[in-house]
Amino acid sequence: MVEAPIEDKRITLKEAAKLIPDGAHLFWGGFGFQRPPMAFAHELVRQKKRNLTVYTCGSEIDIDILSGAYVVSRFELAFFAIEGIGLAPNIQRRIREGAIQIEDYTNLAMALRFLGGALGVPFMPLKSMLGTDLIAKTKFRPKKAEVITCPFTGEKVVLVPSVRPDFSIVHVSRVDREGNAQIDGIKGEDVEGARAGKKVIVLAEEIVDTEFIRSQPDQTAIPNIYVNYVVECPWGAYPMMVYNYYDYDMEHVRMYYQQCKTEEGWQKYCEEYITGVEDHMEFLKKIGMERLLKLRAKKPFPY
Amino acid sequence: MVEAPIEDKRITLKEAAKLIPDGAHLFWGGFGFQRPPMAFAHELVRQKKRNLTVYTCGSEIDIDILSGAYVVSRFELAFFAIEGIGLAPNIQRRIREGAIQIEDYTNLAMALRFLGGALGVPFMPLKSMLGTDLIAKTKFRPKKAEVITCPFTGEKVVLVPSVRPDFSIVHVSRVDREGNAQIDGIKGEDVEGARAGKKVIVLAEEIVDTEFIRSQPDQTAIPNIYVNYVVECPWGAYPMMVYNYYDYDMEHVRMYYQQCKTEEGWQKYCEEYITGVEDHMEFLKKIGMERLLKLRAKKPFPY
Amino acid sequence: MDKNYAKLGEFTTLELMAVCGARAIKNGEVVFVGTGLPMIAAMLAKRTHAPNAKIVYEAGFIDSNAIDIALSIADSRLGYRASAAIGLIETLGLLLQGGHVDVGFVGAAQIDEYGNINTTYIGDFENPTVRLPGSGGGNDIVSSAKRIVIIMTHEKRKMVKKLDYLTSPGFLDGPKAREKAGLLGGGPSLVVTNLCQMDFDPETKRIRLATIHPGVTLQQILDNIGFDLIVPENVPTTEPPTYEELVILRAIDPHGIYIPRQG
Amino acid sequence: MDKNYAKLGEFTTLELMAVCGARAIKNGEVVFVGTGLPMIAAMLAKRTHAPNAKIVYEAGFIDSNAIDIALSIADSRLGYRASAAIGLIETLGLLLQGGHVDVGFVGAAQIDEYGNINTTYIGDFENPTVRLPGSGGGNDIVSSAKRIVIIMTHEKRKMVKKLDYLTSPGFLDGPKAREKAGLLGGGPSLVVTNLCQMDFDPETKRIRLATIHPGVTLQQILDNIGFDLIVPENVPTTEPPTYEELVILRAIDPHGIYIPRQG
Repeated sequence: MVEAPIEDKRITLKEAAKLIPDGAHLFWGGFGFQRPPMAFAHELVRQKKRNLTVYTCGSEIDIDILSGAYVVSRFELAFFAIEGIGLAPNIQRRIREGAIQIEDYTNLAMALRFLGGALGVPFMPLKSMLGTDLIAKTKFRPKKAEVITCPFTGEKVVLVPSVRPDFSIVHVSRVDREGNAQIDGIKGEDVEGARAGKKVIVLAEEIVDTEFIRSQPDQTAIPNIYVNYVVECPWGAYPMMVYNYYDYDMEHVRMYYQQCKTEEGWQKYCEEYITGVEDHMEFLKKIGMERLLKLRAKKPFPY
Repeated sequence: MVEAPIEDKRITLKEAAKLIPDGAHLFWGGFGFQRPPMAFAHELVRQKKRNLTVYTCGSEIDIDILSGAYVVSRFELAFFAIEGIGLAPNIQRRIREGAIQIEDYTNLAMALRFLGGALGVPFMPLKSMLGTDLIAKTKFRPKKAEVITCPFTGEKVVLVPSVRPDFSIVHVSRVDREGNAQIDGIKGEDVEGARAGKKVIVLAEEIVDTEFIRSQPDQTAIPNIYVNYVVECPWGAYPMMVYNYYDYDMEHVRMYYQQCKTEEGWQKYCEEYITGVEDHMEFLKKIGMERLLKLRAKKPFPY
Repeated sequence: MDKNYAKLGEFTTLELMAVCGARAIKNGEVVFVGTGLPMIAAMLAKRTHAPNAKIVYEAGFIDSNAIDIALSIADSRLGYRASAAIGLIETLGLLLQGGHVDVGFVGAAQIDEYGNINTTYIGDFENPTVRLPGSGGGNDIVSSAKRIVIIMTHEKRKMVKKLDYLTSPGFLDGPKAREKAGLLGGGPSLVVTNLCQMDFDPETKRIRLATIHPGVTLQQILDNIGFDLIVPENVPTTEPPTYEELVILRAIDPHGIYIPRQG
Repeated sequence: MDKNYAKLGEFTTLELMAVCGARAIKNGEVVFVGTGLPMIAAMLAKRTHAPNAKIVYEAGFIDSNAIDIALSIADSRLGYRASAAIGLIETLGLLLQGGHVDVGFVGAAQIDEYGNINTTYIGDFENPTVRLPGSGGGNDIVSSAKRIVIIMTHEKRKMVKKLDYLTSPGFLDGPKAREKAGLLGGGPSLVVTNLCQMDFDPETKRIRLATIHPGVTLQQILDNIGFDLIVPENVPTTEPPTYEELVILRAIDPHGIYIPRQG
């Protein structure tokens, strides 16, 4: 009788980013301030990736950084801003320069597009977007959405095209070496998005033993079958938050927002915190242990 | 400042069954041997309900009992049998008598029909059923499924009509008085089915304090907003199983199967275990505490 | 019951707006809100007249009982004593589009006289002056909630005859237009601004003055609006906050994150 | 490697069928199975040549490592050391229709020469002799898995020229028919019976004899089939179980629930 060797899908953050070719299409996980793949965004900037297309519901500093550094040229999304503070500063400038195009959907439409891709069907139906410019106006998709008459009820239904990006990038609570991932708290659209990608890279706050996962299989949010690569990436969403792990660093977020209002400010931020540091660990050292430890979630609160 | 009074949605099994009028349409939860609403089936038989339409993926003794007692006249489903043993004996007879009609779908089609109903859209797309009699032949639905050409890819896609039954009946692991339900182990199609019903009755192995639920909100499978009634119903799936609670009683299941091969045998079973006992508690007493306690799950196994 | 109303000068305009929002929520209702003033309004409602209101945040928090102010709709703070923490398809799809949401709160960069909303572009679609955040879940909420409360500042450039971009559907071009378009929800029912409250004429579906905030004149309202507002004969003054409401409100946001303390 | 094959009489036909099923699974593959023989076959594969095969059961158990025999596809036993326990849309929708399943195992009450399957009615659709269990997830599996293994008993009334009802799509009416119908999966690749193994001719998509079980004659096979079987010139004998396979197989089902002990 044969014991199954545990598959080891672990690679480094650098190796993970190297997998993404220029021009690739990515599902980008996290929602709002929760679990954005921030460290992965930094590494894509360090490796000077270009011309990516990013699919997401609503994202914030993470995609603003990708925009500022000219990593992404197209977005299909529903929302971007720095919530509670203001408009995302780099995206504004890059749109004015013509360096970025955005195809607008709603959050539900995007989440369903990921579900449709994951389900292997070419579209999903929904009842949003009807009667609005979200259907009437398109930027670059030849067919952005179709309104059809339901063959059963006669009512109008919108079909939105499914998405199967080249890679799905998600940042989770914990994962084992085989790629079985748990996500604490809200899942946003990561459950669907992680299943939509042709290849899936899971970044996690911590790597846990596979027996821990297998002792509670109903806690698995993303099973190993979908996952190609696993990256251990503690504090990988900083300065944003991870449920049960750490809070956001509003001081850093506000500093980012203020400084990036000008191109020079953004260049300075990028040099100081991204391109000027060797890797994610050096970034964390720059932020400083004291600051990070203060942000740890205070049980029983998840923040 | 006002403290929110906890809403109390608890009713008895008898009261819950009384809510179902003759001719009602039900989503029927559980899958295979896992968490069927068996006690609810018994009570529907005791109350002599008639002419119900039941929507489910795959069910077993529970719907065979509903068929034997002439409670259900129409099913829309994918599978019925007593797995590992044989064909469901009562359903066979009732079909031959013309007392029951079945509209056939696949398990995925039924699960998606519940998801569609829950999502408020009139259909869902899928890639099963193509080229087969599941599309070509219908029993009673004027429009069972439609094959369309995808406006984005040109490929063929099947649309199946969504289901919004009058009631959804689900048996879960635990629930609080407000209706927040947790389900251990597999969920089958209960997550979608519980959200599809116009009214939802949740039966549970145990009622827990709402603070227990609210201390771990990411464990909630069915939030209170969807739920209208809550019924405490320990051993409510016996002789089938509930993950982490108890195993099936194969001796009883085999006895049922053997005895119900004849109409007389079924009538005897029905009288002895269902109509001849006052309620679920009397049924459990008839089975006997010794027998039940032996079936309890042996931790760390969920069975 | 005699209400103990605060006097002009004892509350800020933002406080009044939050109180107006809270009063639009009935007890037991399912309320879909975002961060900012709507969150404060919903928290206030739950702590006053609507303790059994259920607050839903689109990131996945359902029946939230947050005790700390959140900066993001996905903020872990919103998970405190929630019924459930799931995801976007749950909240925007199953709960909202599934027909369970009574009232949704949204903001607007522009609205027109039918309550249509723009949160996407200012200026030309091809060469916009400002690119706004986009729909997010806004279009989903306005499409499918039974009624909608819009909270925004009252400015001529924001209340326009023609939107630069129609992000979320009010009554579109008038009566029956929502039904014809296939929309599920009831459409906008209330607009709360810093000057007044407005509702919608049931016949024409056009926006109509409902109450004027204490200390504000009709002329101020008309001077700051870019479309023809329906003005009924007798427009009452907006019911001011009670002292109780103010005390609770200030306890909700003690650091003045969304409602800065009066200067 | 020299294989240590068991001799005729040392194994039962059901044991041979389980071994044939196991050998159809490659290491690392995602395998969709039901209860009964396919479950035993998949468990045997995992304990012999395919330790990293991932067994999926449609009720929601993914990458199961069950150590006890399950009677239901939703049996809690299947949750033992699984990667995940979720639900039907996960397994049949996201995993299977999503394109992640390499091989699916199904049974059949009837098949025709193109590998089309009936598990719904015997007799007339309006007045059937027997109402079978129906598709369950069978049609979903046969529609979308990359390849399909059918396990069934070899009887004339089961291998028919025309099905009473077409539940699950083989190659429909021949080459390119699956593609024309819009189906995603690769279709049937192997039929394991108590007499032989059959595969499908790549040109005509018709069923073809592949191997004959030890002790069985070609005539027996032809006598028990209701359609024209393609018989190649040299048909090898089915590779018998090894002693190692038999020992492991008997340990998997020690009480003979699905594979009764030799009488």
